[in-house]
Amino acid sequence: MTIGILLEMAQGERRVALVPASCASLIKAGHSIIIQSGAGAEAGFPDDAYVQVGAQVAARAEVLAQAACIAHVAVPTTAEIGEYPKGTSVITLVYPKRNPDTLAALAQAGVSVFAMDAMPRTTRAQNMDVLSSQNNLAGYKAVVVGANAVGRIFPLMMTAAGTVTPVKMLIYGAGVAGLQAIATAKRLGARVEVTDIRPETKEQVESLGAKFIWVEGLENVRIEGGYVAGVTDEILQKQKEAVEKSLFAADVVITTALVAGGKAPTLITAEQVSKMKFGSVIVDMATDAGGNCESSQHDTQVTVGGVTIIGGGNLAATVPTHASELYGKNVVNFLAHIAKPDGISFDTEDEIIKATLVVHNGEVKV
Amino acid sequence: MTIGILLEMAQGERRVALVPASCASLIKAGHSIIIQSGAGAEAGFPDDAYVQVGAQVAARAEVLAQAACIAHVAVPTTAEIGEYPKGTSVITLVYPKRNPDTLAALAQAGVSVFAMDAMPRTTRAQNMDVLSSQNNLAGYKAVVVGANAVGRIFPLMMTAAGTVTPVKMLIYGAGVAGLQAIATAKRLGARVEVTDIRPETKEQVESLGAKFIWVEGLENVRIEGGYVAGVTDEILQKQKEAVEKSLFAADVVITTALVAGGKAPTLITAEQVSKMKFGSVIVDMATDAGGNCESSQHDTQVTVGGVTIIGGGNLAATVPTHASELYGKNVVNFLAHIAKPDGISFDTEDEIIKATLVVHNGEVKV
Amino acid sequence: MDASTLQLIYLIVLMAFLGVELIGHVPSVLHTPLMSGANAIHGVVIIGSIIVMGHATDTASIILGFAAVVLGTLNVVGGFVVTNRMLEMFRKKQ
Amino acid sequence: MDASTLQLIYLIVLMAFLGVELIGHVPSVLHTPLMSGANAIHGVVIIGSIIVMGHATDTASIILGFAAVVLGTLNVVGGFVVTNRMLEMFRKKQ
Amino acid sequence: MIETLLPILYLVASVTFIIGLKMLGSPKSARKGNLIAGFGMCLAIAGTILFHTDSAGTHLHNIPLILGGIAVGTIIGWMMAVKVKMTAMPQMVSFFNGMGGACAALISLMEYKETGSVSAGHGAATMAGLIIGSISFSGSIIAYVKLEERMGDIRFTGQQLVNNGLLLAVLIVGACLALSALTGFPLALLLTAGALLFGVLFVLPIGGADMPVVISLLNSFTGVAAACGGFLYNNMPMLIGGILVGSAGTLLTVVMCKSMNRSIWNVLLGNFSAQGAASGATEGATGTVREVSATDAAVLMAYAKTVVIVPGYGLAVAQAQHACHQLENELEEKGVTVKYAVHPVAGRMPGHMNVLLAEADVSYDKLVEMEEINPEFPTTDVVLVVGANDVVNPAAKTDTASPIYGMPILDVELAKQVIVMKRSMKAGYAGIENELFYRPNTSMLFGDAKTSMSALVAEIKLI
Amino acid sequence: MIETLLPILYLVASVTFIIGLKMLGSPKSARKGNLIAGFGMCLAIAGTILFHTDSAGTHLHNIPLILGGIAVGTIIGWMMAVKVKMTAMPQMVSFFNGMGGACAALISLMEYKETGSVSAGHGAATMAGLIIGSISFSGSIIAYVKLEERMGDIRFTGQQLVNNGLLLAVLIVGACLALSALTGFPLALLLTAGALLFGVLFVLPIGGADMPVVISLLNSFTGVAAACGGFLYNNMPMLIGGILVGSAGTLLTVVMCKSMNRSIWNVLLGNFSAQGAASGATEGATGTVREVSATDAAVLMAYAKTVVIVPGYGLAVAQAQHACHQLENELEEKGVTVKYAVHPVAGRMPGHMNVLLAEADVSYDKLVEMEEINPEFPTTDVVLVVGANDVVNPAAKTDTASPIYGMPILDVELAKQVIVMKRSMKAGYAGIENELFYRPNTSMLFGDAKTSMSALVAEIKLI
Ligand SMILES: NC(=O)c1ccc[n+]([C@@H]2O[C@H](COP(=O)([O-])OP(=O)(O)OC[C@H]3O[C@@H](n4cnc5c(N)ncnc54)[C@H](OP(=O)(O)O)[C@@H]3O)[C@@H](O)[C@H]2O)c1
Ligand SMILES: NC(=O)c1ccc[n+]([C@@H]2O[C@H](COP(=O)([O-])OP(=O)(O)OC[C@H]3O[C@@H](n4cnc5c(N)ncnc54)[C@H](OP(=O)(O)O)[C@@H]3O)[C@@H](O)[C@H]2O)c1
Ligand SMILES: NC(=O)c1ccc[n+]([C@@H]2O[C@H](COP(=O)([O-])OP(=O)(O)OC[C@H]3O[C@@H](n4cnc5c(N)ncnc54)[C@H](O)[C@@H]3O)[C@@H](O)[C@H]2O)c1
Ligand SMILES: NC(=O)c1ccc[n+]([C@@H]2O[C@H](COP(=O)([O-])OP(=O)(O)OC[C@H]3O[C@@H](n4cnc5c(N)ncnc54)[C@H](O)[C@@H]3O)[C@@H](O)[C@H]2O)c1
Repeated sequence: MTIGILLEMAQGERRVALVPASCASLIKAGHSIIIQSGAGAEAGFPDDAYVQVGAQVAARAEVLAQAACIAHVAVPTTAEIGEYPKGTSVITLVYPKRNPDTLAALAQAGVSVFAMDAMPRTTRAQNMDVLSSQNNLAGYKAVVVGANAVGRIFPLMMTAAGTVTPVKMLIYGAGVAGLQAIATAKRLGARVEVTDIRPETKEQVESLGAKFIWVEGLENVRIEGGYVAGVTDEILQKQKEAVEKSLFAADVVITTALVAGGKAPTLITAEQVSKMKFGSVIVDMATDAGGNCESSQHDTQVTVGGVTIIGGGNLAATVPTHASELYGKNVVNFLAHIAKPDGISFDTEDEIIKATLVVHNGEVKV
Repeated sequence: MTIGILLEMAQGERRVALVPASCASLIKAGHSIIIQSGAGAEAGFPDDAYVQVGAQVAARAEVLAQAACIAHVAVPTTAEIGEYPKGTSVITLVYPKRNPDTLAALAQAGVSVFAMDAMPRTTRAQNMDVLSSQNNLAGYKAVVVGANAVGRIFPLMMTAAGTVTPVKMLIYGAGVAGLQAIATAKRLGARVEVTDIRPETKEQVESLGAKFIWVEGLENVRIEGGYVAGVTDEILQKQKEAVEKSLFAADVVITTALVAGGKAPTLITAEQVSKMKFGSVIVDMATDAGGNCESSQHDTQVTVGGVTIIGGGNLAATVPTHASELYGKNVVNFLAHIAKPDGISFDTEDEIIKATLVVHNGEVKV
Repeated sequence: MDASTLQLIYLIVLMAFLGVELIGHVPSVLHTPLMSGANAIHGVVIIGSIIVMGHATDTASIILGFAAVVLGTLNVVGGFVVTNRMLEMFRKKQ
Repeated sequence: MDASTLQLIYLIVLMAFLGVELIGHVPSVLHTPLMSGANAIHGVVIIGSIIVMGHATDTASIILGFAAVVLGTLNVVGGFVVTNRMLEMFRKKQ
Repeated sequence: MIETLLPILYLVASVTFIIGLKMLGSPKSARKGNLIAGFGMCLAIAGTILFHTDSAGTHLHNIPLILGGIAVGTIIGWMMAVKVKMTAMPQMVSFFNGMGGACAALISLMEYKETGSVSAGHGAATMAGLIIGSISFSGSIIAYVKLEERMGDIRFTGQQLVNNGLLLAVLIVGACLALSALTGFPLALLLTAGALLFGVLFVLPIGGADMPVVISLLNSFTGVAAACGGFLYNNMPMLIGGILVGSAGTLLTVVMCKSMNRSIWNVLLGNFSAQGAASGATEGATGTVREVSATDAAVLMAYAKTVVIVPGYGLAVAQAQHACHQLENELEEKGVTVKYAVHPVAGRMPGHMNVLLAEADVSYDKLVEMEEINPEFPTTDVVLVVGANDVVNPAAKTDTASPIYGMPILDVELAKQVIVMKRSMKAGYAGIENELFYRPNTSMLFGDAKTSMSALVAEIKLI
Repeated sequence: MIETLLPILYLVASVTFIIGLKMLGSPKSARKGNLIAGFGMCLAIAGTILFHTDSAGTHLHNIPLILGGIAVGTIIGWMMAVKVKMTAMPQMVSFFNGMGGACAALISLMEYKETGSVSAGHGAATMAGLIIGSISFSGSIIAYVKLEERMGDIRFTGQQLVNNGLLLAVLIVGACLALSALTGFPLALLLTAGALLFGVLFVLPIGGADMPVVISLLNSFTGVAAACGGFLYNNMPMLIGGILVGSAGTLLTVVMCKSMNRSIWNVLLGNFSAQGAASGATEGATGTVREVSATDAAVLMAYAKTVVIVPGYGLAVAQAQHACHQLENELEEKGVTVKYAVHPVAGRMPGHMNVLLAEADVSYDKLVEMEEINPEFPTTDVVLVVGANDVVNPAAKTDTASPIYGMPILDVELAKQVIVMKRSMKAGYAGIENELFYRPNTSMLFGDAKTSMSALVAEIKLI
């Protein structure tokens, strides 16, 4: 099967769906690769590198014409959807719950779409799980972005010119991104506090040396498939109160809280922002899903009353080299599961195909 | 004595010469403080905080009129020099060797200037040593800036989507900034190699867990007062050869090399840059002194053949809260040494005054 | 109590202390080899059988004595060899 | 060699082993207290002086014996008390 | 001259026993200690044959027969000892111990036949040797047979009563014979039979897992029996060797019980109660779980060539990374090659193990990816699994119904020895049983990983 | 009944000696061990007075006088022992040891006076007790006087020759008397004089720093002398106690020499050569440097209430931060409060110590700034300086000529005990001597900081 790679057209997207190493694996598995010239450049992979592993470098139109399957990263833009020849399979991020319009457009274009982000969070599917691989990098990067923006250094230092106190950090959400953010912030020497509403995260947070802010009644939160099932407003209110002291003392705040693909919960109100420390920084990683902070704006930085709020929806794209490497590996593993050299299987008996195949035969499946 | 603090006018300067805590110490020592409204805002210290410790907040003109001594951070701009009333003492960074014109202008303005950067690097003067306190922060920040710019994450990670290899970092110069950069990069998980031409830095570098690149003949380099005395071109050439392999493999390069206040040595040529890894990043911390990298530009970021080169001359100013705290403490210690409540001593018998008093009685002293 | 018996009692008490002192802190992997080594040492009972055999005159005694010597030897030889084999694993790696 | 002497020799050899075994791994801060404690123990020589004194009849012997008892007691009492004082520092903190 | 040679040889032999036993207590010197004691034994035997005289000064007779007996014993003993499989060692020890007991009993029997009971002391020694030797013999043989698995545990109601009665009878008859209140060789034979029977009944009900303790106890019995012989013949090496083994063996028995967290009484008598069979090994759904002590684990690792550490989420929970790095250092100092096998999904976030190990300053070069380390397991001596579970669960390869089926795992079960550190038999993230824990080459080191790790480090330092 | 009571009391006493000595070997049990041995001693003394009979069955005479003697000895001994200053303990031990030696010598003398030499064995024991007791007495007294600093080292040419000659003469005369080749009480008195003189000459040339070794040696001598008494009277506690002290004392002497890195011969005879005075204490420009072993340092810290660790550049060079954190943990487990005093310029870059300690996961709360910790030093039990030098140099406060004059430093010298870990006496960054190292409350633990630190941790675990 010919797999095509295109230059990503979404704003700020620097990743590429397959890096040379992943192309090599696919070619070994019997597929052929055609890539738009310059598609990997922003991620640090020049055309040469692709040619070396046996991929064919071509113009965009050529790629679109030849590829039976297109490996893609960002949610396809309207322009991109318009280009796809009918019958093409597209493997990409879609976030079906948040982007019904995109889905409809894709269905209309007559393509089959596999949503990498809809991968089941099972042990078996772990090596195809792009949410894990990308959020992990994003969690790291959120700390770096915060460290870059705040007017302080992270670690404690006792020097001849006095003692520099360590940065106080508050992290909302200890999922994949949150945990990596904890680890990175601890490495840099910050004092880290964390809140989440899944009770089992307490142990995980502590296993990384951070402090978990316990909320009364947390033990009753129900979990389904790794995601929070039903969160009462009461508990969210209690959480808000429990973390307020830490929030107002924090120098850097990172929010990562999501609820199973839907709209992100609002965890920091504008009123709370106004009471935060002068000079503090919030990195809101949930802006793609509406944001955890009321004052945050998607992909831009705003300053409100001395507090800098950074909308970091797509931080993985800012470490494109590693992000593409991991994304590519996920795609390779996924293709190994769903495709043979002669084509892709759309057998929805398979749990993984069932979960990811969101558009097929002109129909939206979710 | 009335000490004045002005809003810094140099471009990109976000620090303030005295923070509220330092003002409190000075007031306790019998001085009075007058500060331009908003002078501390960028550094995270609103006017309120100054008022609370007993400082007087006023308009710029008022401060200039009342202060017998002005505590300042950045090298004074022409505009600033023009404002100083004759006879005022100015405590500031000057870098006399690099800025003869500024010195001349200051002398002409009839002010007395203490260059904080000319502080002797003795044990006694350590708590007034702004080069140490500021370069230390800058060294930390250089790594953060590098981490923010590079398309990779620093640590090794073995994940379900494959292994992410750690960033390779090369650091030129293991002075105060270089050592802190090593420590920070190690914390984030990078593999760090270091080059310096003072042989004793080998042990210091290794004490931080990094690898020192030994250069043949290094043991013969002479040191005077902590600075390199005579470096032959031969050894510089040998160094260039010894580090080349590491340079071409590096993902992030930080250069901090200075030679006793003068022009920084050129350590990375444009030709070498062209051979560096696609996607790598150079943070040149010596651009204030001409830069260690031929292709770097002061305070801006350029990309040359896939290599991003960041001119980071004044990185301490990007962590203004902590930087101002430490600078302020240095100034307080310095004033404790040179000033009584009734005024400043210009007694050049004193080693510290002799070294720092660069302009006095209309004369340039260096 | 005569001096000799008294001394014997002291000897026995001291031996008991010494035995306990000697074992002191033994890692438990060595429990079995140690037991086996001790087993070999009490094979010293063979000396008794040799003496008995050496003084035996009637056939019954000779047969019994011979049996005792054989059994004692089994204890000694088997004990030391088995112990040695068990201790093979502690041979230093080269 | 008679049985009693033989046993005495064994006794002495075993004692020597036991003494060495007992000291084994002693931290060097304990060297002085240990020496002092051992010093007190050999004060047991006082028993000899008591026996001698108990059988003494002529004045010279009585005087010498008395001296021996006093000296021996000094050894015993001084030894134990000094040792005890030295060991004060190892009293557990409360 | 000649007559002082034997006492000297005997003294030397006695000293070698002491030194040998001492050296057997440390892994470093144990082999040498065994050889030294063996050498002393040869001296004592040769000396006896060459120089022994009775009070009248006559040398030993029947020398050819004696040498013949020794030759026969040597050949049989040697053959048995070198042929036995490593796994069958304990029963072999038991067997040889029984031989020693029988020998002691025979000596006493012959002594009684020849001289009867000369004095209370002499009689007591004779009877003690006879009774203890007999019990040791028959008990050891039963232990041997049980360990060979040719016999199960036999218990019947009133067993304890029968045992106690028999023992009492044996002791009373023995005392009477010793004090010459009763006399006669047939009675002595009856006594022997009674003692033999007691030995059998004593060991019969005790479970297989407790056998090592029983053997150790019978071992110290034989020591005492040998000492009785020493008393009879005023023979110092027998006395010294016997008592030494008697006291050391008793301590060893107590220590063995302690390391099983039980009292000696519980081991010997606990079998009569229903739950008696509980011991170091636990029967689980899938088989038997073996526990290992920190000391044993330490010795295993210290004498290994290669050790692979498999960190998991438990390492993070216990915050044992620093202790783990220290273990690595200690092992490397002992010449062991140590690597870490990092599974891609170990822990609870990508790179969790990397974060921890970096914090503890473990060199990147020591971390090996799953694909690279898997082929190395068959040649690995010891794998130390630290709080990992799912990532080493063989079910992922075999059990299609398992939720982790298809996930590549670390094939630790191929290594010679696997030591698993965790707090309990509880499941990991995936919530499934792990068959690895029941494998014959796996042993569990239960407890918080940090505590266990520190214990390991301390033990390794002592080796 | 009564006549078996004494042997039992004696046996108990002997056993208490063994147990007491054993317990004296560990800090945890030492006090108890001393009390136990003391208790046994009381039993033995009381038993002797009450129950002792000679072969004829007569009890002891002169009981009032005996009790009087004991009373006198007790009062004097007690007074001396409780009054002596802690620093004068070693000479006190020496004094009491001398008393024991004198006692043994007196017994032998009286025995010889009463009975002469009955047999070779008896004579040998008598003479050995006389000679060894006398040497021990006079030697101990000289050691006592020297430690009280009332006498210096006295050496003259040919001293060794004189000593050896005298010793030979004493031994020959002693042997002759023992074998009855010579007889006569005056000769015995002469022999005593000779032995006393030898004791004096033997100790005279040995340097003050080596006195503990000499005292330990003389201590084991007295033990042997006491054992001779035991042999004379067939008295088991004397024999047991004496030999026990003789063997343990000899080992202790050897161990003490070893911990000074010297052989016992070097200590005893080395004084005749010029460099003989070298010992654990080194004379430096500014005074004497005391070394401390890891074991001692460990005990000091484990029994402290508060320990403050002062890290310096050496910690970084040695990469000892992980081991240091472990030390902290071990100490805290023992109930010791541990803090880190971080000097603002320790290391080679601002925050150097913070970076290291954070890497080792030391809690931020344990790091204390200079201004805060300085007032706490006077109440600190032990300060452990790890590879720091300039930052604890008191010259910064006092010596205006010093390049570091005026720099605020950590006032560690105010603590009760300071232990300094470094590799040598070399200077730090500022290149200047550090007077702290010569203070009386400072001791040096030389070696690479990581190695020393690991040794400390291992030792503390054993306590
Ligand atoms: N890496 C990721 O990105 C990621 C993310 C989410 C989920 N997961 C899943 O997490 C699992 C990871 O496997 P794993 O083997 O690392 O962990 P695991 O299967 O969860 O097992 C961890 C084991 O550690 C033991 N443990 C916990 N605390 C301990 C302590 N203080 N001391 C000693 N042992 C302790 C537990 O047993 P005891 O209770 O008996 O002590 C437990 O069985 C996989 O199933 C993976 O799919 C991974
Ligand atoms: N913090 C800063 O920003 C900065 C910057 C530049 C200079 N300085 C200066 O550096 C000094 C810092 O004081 P400091 O007390 O930390 O250090 P220091 O005075 O330099 O002393 C360090 C000591 O550590 C010992 N050492 C070195 N390696 C060792 C090892 N492997 N194991 C054990 N000991 C070892 C050395 O003694 P041996 O050789 O005998 O082992 C040395 O005396 C001050 O003078 C300060 O002014 C500080
Ligand atoms: N089976 C596997 O091997 C596997 C692989 C990857 C992830 N997972 C699991 O999937 C789950 C989801 O991880 P994710 O990172 O994708 O989560 P996510 O991105 O959906 O959410 C991030 C975090 O925000 C938290 N959150 C939601 N509401 C919150 C609130 N009001 N306040 C604070 N925090 C709030 C969530 O609990 C979660 O921890 C986790 O349990 C993770 O361990 C499992
Ligand atoms: N006495 C004190 O307590 C004290 C206080 C602060 C600093 N110092 C010392 O002052 C000295 C200077 O420190 P700094 O940070 O201000 O130095 P710097 O900023 O002047 O120079 C930075 C580093 O660049 C290095 N360098 C110069 N030429 C180079 C080349 N060709 N290649 C590679 N490296 C090159 C220098 O050796 C130095 O290490 C150091 O020794 C420092 O320890 C001492």
